[in-house]
Amino acid sequence: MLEQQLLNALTLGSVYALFALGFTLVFGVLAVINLSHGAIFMVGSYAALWLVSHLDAPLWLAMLGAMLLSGTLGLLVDVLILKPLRARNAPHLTPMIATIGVGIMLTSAAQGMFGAEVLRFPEETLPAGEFIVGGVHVRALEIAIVAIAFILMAVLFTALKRTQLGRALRAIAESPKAASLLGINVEGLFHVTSFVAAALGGIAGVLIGLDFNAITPQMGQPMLHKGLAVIILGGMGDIRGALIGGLFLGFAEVISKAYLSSQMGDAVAFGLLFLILLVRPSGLFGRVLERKA
Amino acid sequence: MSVLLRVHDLAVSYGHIEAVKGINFHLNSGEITALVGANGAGKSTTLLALSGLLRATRGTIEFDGQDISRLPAHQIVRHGVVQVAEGRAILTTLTVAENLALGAYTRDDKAAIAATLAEVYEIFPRLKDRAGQFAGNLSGGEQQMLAIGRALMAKPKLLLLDEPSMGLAPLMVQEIFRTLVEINRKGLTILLVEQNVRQALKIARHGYVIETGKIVLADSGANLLANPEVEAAYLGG
Amino acid sequence: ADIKIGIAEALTGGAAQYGVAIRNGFQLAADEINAKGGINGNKIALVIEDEQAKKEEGINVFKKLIFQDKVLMIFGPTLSNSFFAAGPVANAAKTVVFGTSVTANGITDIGPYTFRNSVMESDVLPITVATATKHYKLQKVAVIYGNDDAFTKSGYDVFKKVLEEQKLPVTTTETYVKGDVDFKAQLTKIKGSNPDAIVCSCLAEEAANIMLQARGLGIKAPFIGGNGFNSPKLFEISKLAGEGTFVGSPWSNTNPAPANKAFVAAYQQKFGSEPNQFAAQGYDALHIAAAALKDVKLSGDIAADREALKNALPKATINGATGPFKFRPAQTKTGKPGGWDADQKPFIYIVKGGKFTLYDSK
Amino acid sequence: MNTPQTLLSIRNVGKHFGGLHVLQDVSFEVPAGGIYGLIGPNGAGKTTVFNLVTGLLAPSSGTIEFQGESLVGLPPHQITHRGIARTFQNIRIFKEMSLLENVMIGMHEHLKYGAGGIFFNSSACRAAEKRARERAFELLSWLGLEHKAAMLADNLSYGDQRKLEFARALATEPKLLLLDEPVAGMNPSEKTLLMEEIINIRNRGYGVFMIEHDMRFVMGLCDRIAVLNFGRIIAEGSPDEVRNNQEVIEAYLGREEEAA
Amino acid sequence: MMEWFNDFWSTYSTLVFSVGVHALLALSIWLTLSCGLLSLANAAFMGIGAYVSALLTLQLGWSFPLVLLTGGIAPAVVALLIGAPVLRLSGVYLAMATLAFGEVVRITVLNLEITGGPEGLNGIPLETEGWHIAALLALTIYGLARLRRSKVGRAFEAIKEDEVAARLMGINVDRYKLLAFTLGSFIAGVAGALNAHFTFFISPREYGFEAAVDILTMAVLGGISSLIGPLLGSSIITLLPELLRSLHDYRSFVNGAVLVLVVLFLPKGLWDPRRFRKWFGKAKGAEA
Ligand SMILES: Nc1ncnc2c1ncn2[C@@H]1O[C@H](COP(=O)(O)OP(=O)(O)OP(=O)(O)O)[C@@H](O)[C@H]1O
Ligand SMILES: Nc1ncnc2c1ncn2[C@@H]1O[C@H](COP(=O)(O)OP(=O)(O)OP(=O)(O)O)[C@@H](O)[C@H]1O
Ligand SMILES: CC(C)C[C@H](N)C(=O)O
Ligand SMILES: [Mg+2]
Ligand SMILES: [Mg+2]
Repeated sequence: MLEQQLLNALTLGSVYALFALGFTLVFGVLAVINLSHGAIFMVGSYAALWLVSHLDAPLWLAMLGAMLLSGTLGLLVDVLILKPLRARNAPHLTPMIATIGVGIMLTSAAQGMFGAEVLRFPEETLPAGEFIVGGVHVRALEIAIVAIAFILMAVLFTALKRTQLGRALRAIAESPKAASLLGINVEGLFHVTSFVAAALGGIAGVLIGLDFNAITPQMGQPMLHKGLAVIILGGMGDIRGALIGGLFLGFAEVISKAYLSSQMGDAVAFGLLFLILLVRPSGLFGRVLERKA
Repeated sequence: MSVLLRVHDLAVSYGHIEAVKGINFHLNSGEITALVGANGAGKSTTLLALSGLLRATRGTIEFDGQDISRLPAHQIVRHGVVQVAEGRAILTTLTVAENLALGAYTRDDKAAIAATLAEVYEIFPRLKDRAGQFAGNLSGGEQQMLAIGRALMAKPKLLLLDEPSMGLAPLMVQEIFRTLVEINRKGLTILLVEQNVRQALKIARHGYVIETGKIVLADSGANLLANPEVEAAYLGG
Repeated sequence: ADIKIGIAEALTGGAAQYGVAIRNGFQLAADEINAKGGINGNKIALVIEDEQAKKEEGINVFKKLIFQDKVLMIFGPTLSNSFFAAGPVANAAKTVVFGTSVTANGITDIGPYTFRNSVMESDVLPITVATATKHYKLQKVAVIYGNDDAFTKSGYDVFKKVLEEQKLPVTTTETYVKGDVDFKAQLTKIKGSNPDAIVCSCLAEEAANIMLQARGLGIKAPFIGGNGFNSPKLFEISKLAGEGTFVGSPWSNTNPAPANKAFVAAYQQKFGSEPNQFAAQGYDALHIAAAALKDVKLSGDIAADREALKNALPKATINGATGPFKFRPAQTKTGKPGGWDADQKPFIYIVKGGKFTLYDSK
Repeated sequence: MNTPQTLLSIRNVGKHFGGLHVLQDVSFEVPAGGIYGLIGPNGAGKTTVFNLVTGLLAPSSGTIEFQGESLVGLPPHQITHRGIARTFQNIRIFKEMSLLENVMIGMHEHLKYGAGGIFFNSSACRAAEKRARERAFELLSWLGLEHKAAMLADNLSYGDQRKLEFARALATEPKLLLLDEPVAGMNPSEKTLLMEEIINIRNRGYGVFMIEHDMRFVMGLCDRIAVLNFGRIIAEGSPDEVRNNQEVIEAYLGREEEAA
Repeated sequence: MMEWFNDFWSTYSTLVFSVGVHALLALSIWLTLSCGLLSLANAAFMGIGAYVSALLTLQLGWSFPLVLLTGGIAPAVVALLIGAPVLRLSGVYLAMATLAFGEVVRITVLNLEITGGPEGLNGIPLETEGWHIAALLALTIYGLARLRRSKVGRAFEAIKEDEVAARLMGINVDRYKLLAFTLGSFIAGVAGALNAHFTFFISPREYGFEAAVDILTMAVLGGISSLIGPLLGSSIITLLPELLRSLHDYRSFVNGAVLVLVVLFLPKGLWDPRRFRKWFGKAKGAEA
């Protein structure tokens, strides 16, 4: 059973990581805890579902559409709400509150359009295929999720680590003013980041919607909570952190469910997070500046 | 001598306090110009307006024949106007090398960038020693070197310096002024805001004296240096 | 005059998928009753409010309905949690409060003005489990339930007692919490314990996934479900995964009784979707109230009318979408006078070909 | 070894960050009632010395004593309570507070009233607050900032921010005042003014220990000067001794400065 | 007229009570925020207060004042215990650690026998009266207003702006942080106790992540530069859904939209003294 549980942990961890990816990107660059990320994730799910069931779109096209729609939403949130807030020198918690409002709007709009009941992807859209390797049951969808999580992470990581763009984003994250003095188009990069992050949220919504099989207007809410834990654990804005944090949470949960008690899954996960923060106050990958004065 | 930058009737306010009250001045291409004045006179405010971080409430800023007073900061940098800001604006969570690399954000010729980097390291060997360290952990003077070095990385047409000698050791101050003269000789136009008025006026072709938001004196550097009023107010007798 | 009846259901928020269906049931019933000329000539006017499945909101809505809209009685709220908060308000104001979906123990302990037509799990599960045990010759079962929800937890408590009484050993008991995206850890453990069946006290959204993921892990054991499984949609989608599942319910869409057929058809026509048990119970509940109101002379004095309704309601019986219905007095723990619970015999269904089929025990 | 005249004594202090040795075997003594200077090239470790003395960093080795008592291991606020105050090289005033409040923060420890006093607005509490406000005004006017007392500190120009930081440090009523480049960013006439203030402070019996790159200022003010280079003390003595030390000239002063 | 009032009060008393309790909660988080601490443990503290007080009422039949007091003390003791390690964290990391703590509390309550697990505690007698809430709220406001104007308030503000500089001004930063945290937890606990005794029922679900975020929203929406902000914010957040009730299906959409618009046009919160001042001076020029 151990092998199966490890696989379970890997998938769950990847699911968390996938969600956290866009979340941490916005956090890292815009320094905003975007609490509408859960709702944007949900929109991704519904968008793909609609494309599949109303337009008979193939899954890959539906994914693309979902990314486009949620990305656009993210961009709109940035242009219409976050940008004016930046221009007005809003205190740092204000944008977060605005995104709560956005989340509420999107959730109730989704309920208005699709109803409150649980929806599912038609069975034939699910990537078929199931293997048994050494007693371990593996579904194609799970492989897809793990693979996509790792690939996206790797792409994003190298894009940000090795390039001028990555440095620019980190510069913006620290000080938009200083960055603009270097010729960095701060607003432009904020927009791009918002789009990409939301699009990542959208694709996460599709994949998890496929896997979890229960699409509801509220589906983003619990993910938000876990996602927040993941990005903090990983260290804010750190792409690697999102993956490691996600996997960590996944493993902590699965292992404690499997070997302690399933009652304790979340308690163990959050208890560990709590303890880790006490030991590493900036998360696993958070960078610490020592200089005091 | 052509005019590189012409400022006409520039006014800047913080809320309803007008810190710069309609000033006129110009910078000749290839020259060092000094802007001096007491604390709170409006020097930094002027520079911030030039680089687009503050919006002018009135007036125009013409750079190379083009009005840049409405452009966002990052586009002004692309025009070649680069500022070393007061308080340095270094990126503390990035390493020294990363800060320098970002200085060249608007350029893309890799070889040329590497050459500039070598030059900067030559001027400030200390930065090379500390290349991998978080900029936030640098000493005050090292941060100042980084700020200047980073501005040079952009290969600017016009360099705006806000108190570059602040926090530098005497030897280093001499070094900085020597460097400024040198890069100016290679054709770079410089606007220098300094509290080290004597040194600044020594190397400046022209100088402006600003008091409570207004320009009260404009003359050649040498004349200002000899001016008894300036002597009394800024050179400390 | 119109008879004002308050409906307080969760129309938005986490329980909206139930609340909306329940509201639909009420609207359907009200339309039917009014189309037939109302009750003794009085039309029913529903005052519908959203209680968002939040307890304060439940209380606020109840107070608004009672004191401002001056409704004769209130149906709702959707979840037991909200009922525990809002119920006492109505009871104290001497106004009938009638739950149609609340199955937790102790709901009708609140007082003599509390009613429900939702059948308690303790009335359903013993029969479900016994039937399944016999059918599958079960030796041992595993249990999984949601442990952060009043309804799934109290369902589990009943299951636990029933399994003890029927001497069916439990291989392992697993839990999950609302919003969990993945049950494979628990299911893997269950698989390792090798049960003959899996007993599941879950809400519909998790149930489907639990079944699907169980099959994904190669678990062959059938499921035994509680109240939360009573959604035909669930099995449509989980198709073969849910095959062989046993559920007990006062209602099924395939129940051929004419009252039910008429209900299902009318619902589908009006809302363009299939009804579920919760809609059926809402629909029946209004008919039960209507039956009681036939015998009540409305005086126009709201306090007197509310009292009269409270006295008439326990005697009401109907034969509705959920079959024959009558009330029975609640057995309160304290011995104080309580309200009224449903006295209804559940049907046992087995899922075949993705559909509920009435179980035939021969 | 500890003569009563020694206020602060630093002995064999070393400090490293990972493999980077910033201070090595640094020893010197700051006498009471004088002005002591610490100079040296950028990155020599001067600010680090201040950080060690004020408890923001812990020394890797060596001892630091103030009035004969060890400071090592004490939290910063207790070091302040013992009578050491400082200003920062990168100004750190409370920007969202008024100038007056900034200075009153410095008096925190000297406001003696408790929870009851706060809640019931006792006369003791009112009186203490009033006295503190007056004293704060006094300090502000000393530095020529009294007319800006109600302004937010953020709106001050750089030079004024330095002065405010100065007033705030004095408000803690220190026995020893550590100044990290107090005149950086000031023009010569302001420097002259500040020089007078510092002499004033010294005359009132405070000890002053400062880091400064302005040689006219340092040489004109300090009784004794220590010179740090690459984390080591390379010279210590009177301004004249230091000024003429060949090593100091090469590492720090340069030759032109002599002429300037 | 009298009858109208009676009806009004019968209908809306709970709402008014909720405004008061939410105001207390908003003030409790304001207190920590005023010290620069983004602590989201207040929902959990409220829950501890609610459970402890409800259990004392139900099981031991303690008198209400005593129950309220204990409802505040219990979370304060917990805050004291976790304060020292937790308060070394800053910013979002503190937020997350406190959220995680809240989660652990919630799950513990969920799995305890005595708390009724997920089914919560029901049948809690109605003890809270309007004047209780009014009096405690008034006392809290008064106390916090005094605190703000004292050296303690100044110390909080200094810590919020620059912890290192505050330390060097002789302020025992750790102690003051702990004070803010503990006092905040006390207020939140009392709020929880009050709430438990007019809603008949409590369950673990009410004290989770969403509640924590709600409390923060109230304070930030109102503006945290003064005490009035949290009061305004909690009133709006509590009353808005009621005011929008007639919109039915569009209610929560509009609710969300209002939240966005308020924040957009009043980014520093509803109550922003500096904005008021600006309205009277002429505003010209802006930072780019
Ligand atoms: N952010 C601000 N808000 C309000 N007023 C400001 C702000 N920044 C500067 N000021 C005011 O504007 C005036 C000019 O300030 P500025 O910083 O330009 O002076 P400066 O000449 O650079 O002085 P210094 O030599 O001290 O750096 C000063 O009176 C100052 O108080
Ligand atoms: N936390 C740290 N981590 C790594 N290096 C550090 C740290 N703090 C300081 N340093 C290094 O220690 C050296 C000494 O720094 P310090 O600030 O004491 O210099 P300083 O003498 O005050 O210089 P300046 O005159 O430029 O202010 C510098 O080279 C700096 O880069
Ligand atoms: C809608 C239903 C799932 C509600 C559930 N029976 C309860 O009592 O809470
Ligand atoms: Mg300046
Ligand atoms: Mg220094």
